[in-house]
Amino acid sequence: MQKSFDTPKIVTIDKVVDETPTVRTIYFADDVMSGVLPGQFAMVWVPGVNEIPMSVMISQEKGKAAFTVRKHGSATTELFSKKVGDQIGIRGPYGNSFTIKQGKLLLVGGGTGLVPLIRLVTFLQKTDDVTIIMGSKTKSEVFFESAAEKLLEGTKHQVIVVTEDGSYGKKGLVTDVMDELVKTNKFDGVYTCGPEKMMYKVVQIASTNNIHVEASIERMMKCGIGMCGSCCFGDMMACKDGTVFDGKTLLSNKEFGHTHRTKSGVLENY
Amino acid sequence: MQKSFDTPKIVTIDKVVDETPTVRTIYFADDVMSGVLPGQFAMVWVPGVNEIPMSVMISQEKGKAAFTVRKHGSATTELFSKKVGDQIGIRGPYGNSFTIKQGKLLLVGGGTGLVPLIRLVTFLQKTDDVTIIMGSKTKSEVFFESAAEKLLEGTKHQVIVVTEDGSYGKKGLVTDVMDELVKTNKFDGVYTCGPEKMMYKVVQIASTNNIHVEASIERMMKCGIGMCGSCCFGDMMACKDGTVFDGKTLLSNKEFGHTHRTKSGVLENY
Amino acid sequence: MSPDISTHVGPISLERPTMLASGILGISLDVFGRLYKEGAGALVTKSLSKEPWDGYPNPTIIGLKHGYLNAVGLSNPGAPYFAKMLSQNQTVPIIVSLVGSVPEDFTFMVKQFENVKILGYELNLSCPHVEKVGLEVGDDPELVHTIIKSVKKESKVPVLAKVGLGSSDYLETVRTACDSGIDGITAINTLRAMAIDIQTGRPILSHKIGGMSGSPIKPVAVRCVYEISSKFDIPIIGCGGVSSWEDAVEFLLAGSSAVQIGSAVGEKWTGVFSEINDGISKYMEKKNYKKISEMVGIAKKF
Amino acid sequence: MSPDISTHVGPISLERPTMLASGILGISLDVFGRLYKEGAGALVTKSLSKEPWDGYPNPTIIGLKHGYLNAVGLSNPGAPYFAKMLSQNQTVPIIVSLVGSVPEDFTFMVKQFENVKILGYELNLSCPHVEKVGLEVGDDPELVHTIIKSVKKESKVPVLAKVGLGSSDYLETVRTACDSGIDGITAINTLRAMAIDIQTGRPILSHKIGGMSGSPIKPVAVRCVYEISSKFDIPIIGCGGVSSWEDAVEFLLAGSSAVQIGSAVGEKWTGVFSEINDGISKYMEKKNYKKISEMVGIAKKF
Ligand SMILES: Cc1cc2nc3c(=O)[nH]c(=O)nc-3n(C[C@H](O)[C@H](O)[C@H](O)COP(=O)(O)OP(=O)(O)OC[C@H]3O[C@@H](n4cnc5c(N)ncnc54)[C@H](O)[C@@H]3O)c2cc1C
Ligand SMILES: Cc1cc2nc3c(=O)[nH]c(=O)nc-3n(C[C@H](O)[C@H](O)[C@H](O)COP(=O)(O)OP(=O)(O)OC[C@H]3O[C@@H](n4cnc5c(N)ncnc54)[C@H](O)[C@@H]3O)c2cc1C
Ligand SMILES: Cc1cc2nc3c(=O)[nH]c(=O)nc-3n(C[C@H](O)[C@H](O)[C@H](O)COP(=O)(O)O)c2cc1C
Ligand SMILES: Cc1cc2nc3c(=O)[nH]c(=O)nc-3n(C[C@H](O)[C@H](O)[C@H](O)COP(=O)(O)O)c2cc1C
Ligand code: FES
Ligand code: FES
Repeated sequence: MQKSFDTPKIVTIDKVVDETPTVRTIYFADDVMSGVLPGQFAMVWVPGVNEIPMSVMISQEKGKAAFTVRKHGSATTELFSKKVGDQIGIRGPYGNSFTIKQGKLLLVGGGTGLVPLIRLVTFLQKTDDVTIIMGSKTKSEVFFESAAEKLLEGTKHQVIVVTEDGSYGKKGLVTDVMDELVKTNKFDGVYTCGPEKMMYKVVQIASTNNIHVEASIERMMKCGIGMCGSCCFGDMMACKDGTVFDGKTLLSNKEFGHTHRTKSGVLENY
Repeated sequence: MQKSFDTPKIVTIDKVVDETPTVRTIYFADDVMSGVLPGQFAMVWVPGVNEIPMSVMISQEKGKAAFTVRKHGSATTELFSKKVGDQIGIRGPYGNSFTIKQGKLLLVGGGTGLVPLIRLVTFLQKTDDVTIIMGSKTKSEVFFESAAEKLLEGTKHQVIVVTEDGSYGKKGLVTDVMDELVKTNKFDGVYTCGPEKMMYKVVQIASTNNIHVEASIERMMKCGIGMCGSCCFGDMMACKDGTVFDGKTLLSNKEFGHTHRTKSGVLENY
Repeated sequence: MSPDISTHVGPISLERPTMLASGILGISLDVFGRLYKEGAGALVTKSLSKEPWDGYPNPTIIGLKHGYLNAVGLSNPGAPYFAKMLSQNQTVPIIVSLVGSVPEDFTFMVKQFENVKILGYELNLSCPHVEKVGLEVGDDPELVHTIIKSVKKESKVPVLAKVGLGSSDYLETVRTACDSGIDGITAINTLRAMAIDIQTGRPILSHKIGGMSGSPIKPVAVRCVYEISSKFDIPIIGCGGVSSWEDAVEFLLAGSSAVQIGSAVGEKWTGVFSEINDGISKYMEKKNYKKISEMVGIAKKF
Repeated sequence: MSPDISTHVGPISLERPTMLASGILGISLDVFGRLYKEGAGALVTKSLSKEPWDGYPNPTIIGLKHGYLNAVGLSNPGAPYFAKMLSQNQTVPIIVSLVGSVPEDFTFMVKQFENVKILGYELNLSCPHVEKVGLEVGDDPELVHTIIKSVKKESKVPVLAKVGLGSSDYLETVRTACDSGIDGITAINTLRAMAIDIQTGRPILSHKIGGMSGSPIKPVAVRCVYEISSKFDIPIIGCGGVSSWEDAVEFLLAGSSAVQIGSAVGEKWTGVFSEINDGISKYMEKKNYKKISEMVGIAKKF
């Protein structure tokens, strides 16, 4: 059948990189996906299993893109297990993207929430002063540290790794580190992606300190194109109005940080 | 509903000009139709009556086009009776067009077959030497003489009117005049449109004299877009492969000048 | 004075002739409120069942060369949950879509909404991709009759039936619905269709067969509206492929008193309602129509 | 060695899997010869009736936003005339499409072709816009049964039945056809549809309702081929919206052994057959299929 933007297009995996024991990055060639904006996502068809939303990751090679997937349920586990030569379907890109600010910028990410943030870094200026706080539970779950260092090479920057158990980098939560940083630094913008409770706190801290903040949120996504309603978030749709929202919009949304919907559409607490 | 190329588009008649007691030219505004090539036609919807093929005529005004219609059966009679402000539907343009040659050119037309020829004149060079032979039964049926003269003003040209009864211009058939002309002139190309018996003779004379010749033929046309098959002409379709064919193609087509099809598809002699 | 674009679908009055079709974005009161503010004349909920349904695994919705293909599997949080959510509703004109297999399913659900402010119900007799409900109900005249009778008995608000093209004559379903006292007909649902990925050889939807929506089905939907309005004296809501004001006008001329918009909401986003309302209004002004009802069914005159 | 794109539809062997669909350009032996030379594996004639038919007044065929709408009214020069024309045929693989109301119509016509070289017949049980023939026949299982039985008895060549979506379950028509000894099924015909001009308020076609063809109906046609091939052990020819080799492959994967091309002939002109044949051939090479039959119905495995 004829392909359109919204019809899954089959691509072949041409590289798989282990990031942690449960996180892998899989690479494939695709011109459209190689050019997506930071924060945009694709719907990824794992044939025979499911189709799930995935942030589009960068690749250093032209015309290539990647997904960084954490093993979780059936679809992500199957995706995680894919080998070079295996085929998956992609459609998109969907969603809006982070606004690109300049100056002193703070990126706060947790887990695979780092994907859009790393992509964002490639859109920033060499003259920006970028600080990235990356959080995880423990040392073995840390990834993208060297990727971030490499992208920021030759610029004024700081990559701060935080683990909850202190097994690597600073001990604690990313938001503890952020709390400290905003006391002594004047940031021009904060970007965050990761667990919603974390983002909620990041947005609160930024807003209290009058810093422009944007978060990319996750909701149950079936269509990705503003039809099924499953990603609804207050009176907005995460897939079309988002996934990136600014602090003001987020704090006025009573669902932010508190509730999300299940596959049937029932509201559930975080 | 959304409009496409092949969906009738409603236009409003903004001028009606009597050419003869049974021939009228009706003008309307349409950018696409104002730019068609000589020989191309439109399918003209006369709402409530029929939809018929019509050569697209020129208009001196930018963005306007016209049809010149001879009262015949129900659709042409209804079209002939349309007044300023009335609406008709048009789709197209369809078909190929005359190749534009340069030099000493002969145009031989009869009746409303003059329409594509007059349009052709507007595509010729000021340096061309154009001869038009226009035929009709009798004086009252002569039209486009002054239109042709006006278009050719300031160039080397000749407009020869021929009537069968000799009531105006030369007496006889256009092909008699052509026979004479080719004896004393070296034409670089001949174009013809009109009754098929006439065109058949024109093509024969030109071919015998080794002059490049093109004719625009008429066949029963229902779709105009190469689907219904009603316009079939040998192994070709008049609406898509034509309506313009060159002499060689025409003379190798056993239907040319001899047979055409009825609405049901039965072959009938001319 | 600009034309009056308010309209009536039998006993249902609408400020504007453009409605949100069932299944599109329809799971949250907040979203309904937003779409109403952005121009929709009424909002139809996702089709609700007695219990919450997760629906099918993805892919459930994909784009085609033209239009969309879906087999969502009627995922919804269930009628009781939904009724609770809607109980906070004051001003938003909501029509509750219901799906089920037997009359008791429907009457159970109607009871849930007893004290909830809604405009009416739309019975989904036409979902083409879930077994034992939707079209499989619509194709059974006996069942259609008893379901409508029982819902009409239970309900204090008007009841519409949504029909589609199944494996029986949809006009017979309409006839049965009319005979059973239905207040209006929504036509049509999606057309049963399929897409196969040629690289993997697989049907793309997890459910394999789904329903096609969007511009490709519009000429079929217009035909159905025209046929229904030619044969029955029943208010009609046209649905299927409306994505421009020209499309909406075509449905009104064919005989529907309002239109529902589904796929085009995804395509053009939430501004689509006011865009179409404005287009209809300008068209009416040009044609000198004062009220929507003046143009409904004009195509039948020819 | 390049793949073998010859194929079989039951007893009918085709050099190439792309056929000309009925009703498209199909009134002249010269044209059939040309299209065969240009790549078509077989040519289906216009549906022929006992007597010549003029068809409906124009407009009979118009473009839609996507695809086409037609109500030609089965114009054709009649079976006797056609048989005479085809009696000169030596090498062109022609399938004669027949339309009628009663078994006698069909047997009369089959007699005309007794000594004419043709590949087979295709019974049009599915024209959606002419009263008393086509779908109105296809919707009547009794009639389908007697027509097929009598044609099979009379005919020395294979007989196909062309089905479409009417007001009854088309799968029942297929079942009846299979039970009556049909050699293969062509699916599908056009979908009943309509277009209204919003400036004049008029249905555009003179017949008002017509059949939609072209890319919008492809997902419906693929679904039908998949359903038929899942439920019956009968050779199938897929038809509806084929305009690229990808479309053709999709139909083969769904379960058809060949495809017919209608609207796309008008759209892409006569080169469409070889374009699609080449695409299928390259696809087979890449996927390492040696014969068409290896790919037929693969989608059913999932
Ligand atoms: C915009 C967006 C971008 C994402 N980017 C990434 C990424 O780059 N890397 C990554 O590893 N993960 C990402 N995710 C999360 C990923 O989509 C889910 O982990 C995945 O859908 C789970 O599927 P499963 O079959 O493995 O698990 P399941 O067992 O089906 O579900 C596990 C949990 O995952 C979530 N989930 C399930 N299905 C969906 C769905 N369709 N949409 C959203 N959440 C769902 C639910 O919270 C569920 O409880 C992203 C999610 C969104 C919304
Ligand atoms: C490419 C082309 C360009 C033409 N350009 C002009 C033009 O500029 N001016 C003009 O006056 N006429 C033109 N004609 C002829 C015009 O289309 C017919 O005169 C008209 O269709 C007759 O329709 P009716 O209802 O008036 O007559 P009817 O009574 O229906 O038919 C009268 C005769 O007209 C011919 N005819 C009828 N229907 C068609 C049809 N659909 N297609 C072709 N011929 C038909 C047949 O020979 C028929 O016997 C053109 C025809 C073609 C094919
Ligand atoms: C994703 C999706 C979900 C749908 N869910 C339902 C539903 O739950 N109930 C229903 O009656 N119709 C449902 N439909 C059908 C639509 O309401 C509508 O009838 C159909 O899509 C045609 O309209 P459109 O072309 O404007 O989309 C759904 C359609 C889509 C695309
Ligand atoms: C102008 C036109 C005429 C047709 N005439 C016939 C016909 O006479 N008999 C028939 O069985 N099908 C007829 N059809 C249907 C086609 O054969 C085919 O089934 C349909 O158009 C779908 O294929 P497509 O999408 O490739 O066009 C006709 C279709 C068109 C567009
Ligand atoms: S994922 Fe379907 S509306 Fe957002
Ligand atoms: S007019 Fe229909 S094929 Fe030429």
